[in-house]
Amino acid sequence: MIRVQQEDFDVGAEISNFVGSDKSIGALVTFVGLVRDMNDGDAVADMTLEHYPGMTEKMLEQIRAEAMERWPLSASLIVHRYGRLAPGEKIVLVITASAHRQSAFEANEFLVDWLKTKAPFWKHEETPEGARWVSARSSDDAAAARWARDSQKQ
Amino acid sequence: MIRVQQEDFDVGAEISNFVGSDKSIGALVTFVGLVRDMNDGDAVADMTLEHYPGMTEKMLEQIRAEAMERWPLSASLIVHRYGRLAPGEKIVLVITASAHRQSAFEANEFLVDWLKTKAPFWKHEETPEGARWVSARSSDDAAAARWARDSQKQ
Amino acid sequence: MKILYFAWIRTKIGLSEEVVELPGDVSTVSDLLDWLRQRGPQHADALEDESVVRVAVNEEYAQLDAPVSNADEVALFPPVTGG
Amino acid sequence: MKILYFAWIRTKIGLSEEVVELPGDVSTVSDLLDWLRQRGPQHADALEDESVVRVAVNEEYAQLDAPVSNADEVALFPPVTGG
Repeated sequence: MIRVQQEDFDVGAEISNFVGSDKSIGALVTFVGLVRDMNDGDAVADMTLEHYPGMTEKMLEQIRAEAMERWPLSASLIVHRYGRLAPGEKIVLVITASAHRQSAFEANEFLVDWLKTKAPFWKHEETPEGARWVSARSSDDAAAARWARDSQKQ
Repeated sequence: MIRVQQEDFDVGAEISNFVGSDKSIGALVTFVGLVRDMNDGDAVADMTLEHYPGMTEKMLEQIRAEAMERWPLSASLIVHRYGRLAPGEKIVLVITASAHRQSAFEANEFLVDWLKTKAPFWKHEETPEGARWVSARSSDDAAAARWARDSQKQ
Repeated sequence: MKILYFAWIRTKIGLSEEVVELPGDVSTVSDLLDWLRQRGPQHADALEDESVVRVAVNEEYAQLDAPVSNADEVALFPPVTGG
Repeated sequence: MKILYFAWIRTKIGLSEEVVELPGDVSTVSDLLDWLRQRGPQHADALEDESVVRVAVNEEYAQLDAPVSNADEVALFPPVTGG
């Protein structure tokens, strides 16, 4: 499942709902991304996440389906927030579950790397130096490139 | 921190306590290992985890310290249960947090691989074919070997 | 055609979306970018460096040679920074 | 010396721990295993295949050539299966 929402999420509740009564799960990996109070050497007072409603949901569902096809996952969940967020607040949640840990870890990293480089979200942060749009990192592109397949372009 | 305990743990509460008021955390990775209702092709009715009290805590603390030294982690937590566990129950929790995701993912996989191959726990499971001690997997040894350093033996 | 702008492309152009009627010689994403740059100095500035402009046609990423028509929804935005 | 047994080594020997007085010629883990195998058929059976016996001396993993003395706590167990 995927969700794009303004409100916060409860990691414990999401995991419980996610596992449910599925007793075939041996390994569950959770990634939570949080707003840091420092970025590129400057204090961050507040952040606003802009997104492209419609395309965001479509892209998240596509990539989730690709992860389910590439790894033997029992289930996977992506929740991504938008709007105004303070340092310490949660931004994104990715949960992957599988019978064995390797698939759960790999699929989770794949989804997070993908989110960082393809999901249509943009961070705007307020610092003592003024407000600014966060720049994309080439290290994120490099991380995402690990998962490229011949059968897929871009 | 590390804990070895018989009782269940609450993942959401553990994450909240863990993050606390630390706003330097950008990425938090959580691994939960669960009892599966199938293993090596047989239904598992119940499992008992035996451990070596004293050595277990000592080894977990050692490896946690090693992870903290090898990766720039804000914090890390290992909780491992022992005793009788039914399918679907949680066995182990590993949380790692860092400013950036790569360290949090790598350190988490390192700790889980290590737990599987070095922490003194033994699984005994009850199946329709009778009770049996679970055998160690050579794939777990291979996974752990990824993290070997020249400065370290075994 | 409906065009959406996001992040600093939106703030530089000063619009979050606009509806335009394409001239007949605009048939690809590349043509569209050339045409938009001629609409005014803000468009020209925001779209100057194509290496930092990402394009989606009907909510899917598209390359410069992708076809576009008046029936499409096109979005222009900088490299994403979510996650 | 206090010796602890775990998992199927414990069930094969039928003891979870025992306290023994080492003879003077037992000075390494390897000597200890040889000596234990002579204590009876259950010990011999449980410790027969050294490739599946792991050893800890005073709660730290130890190799076959590690020194042991009567003051040590030694644990013998199969490859671990936690996590």
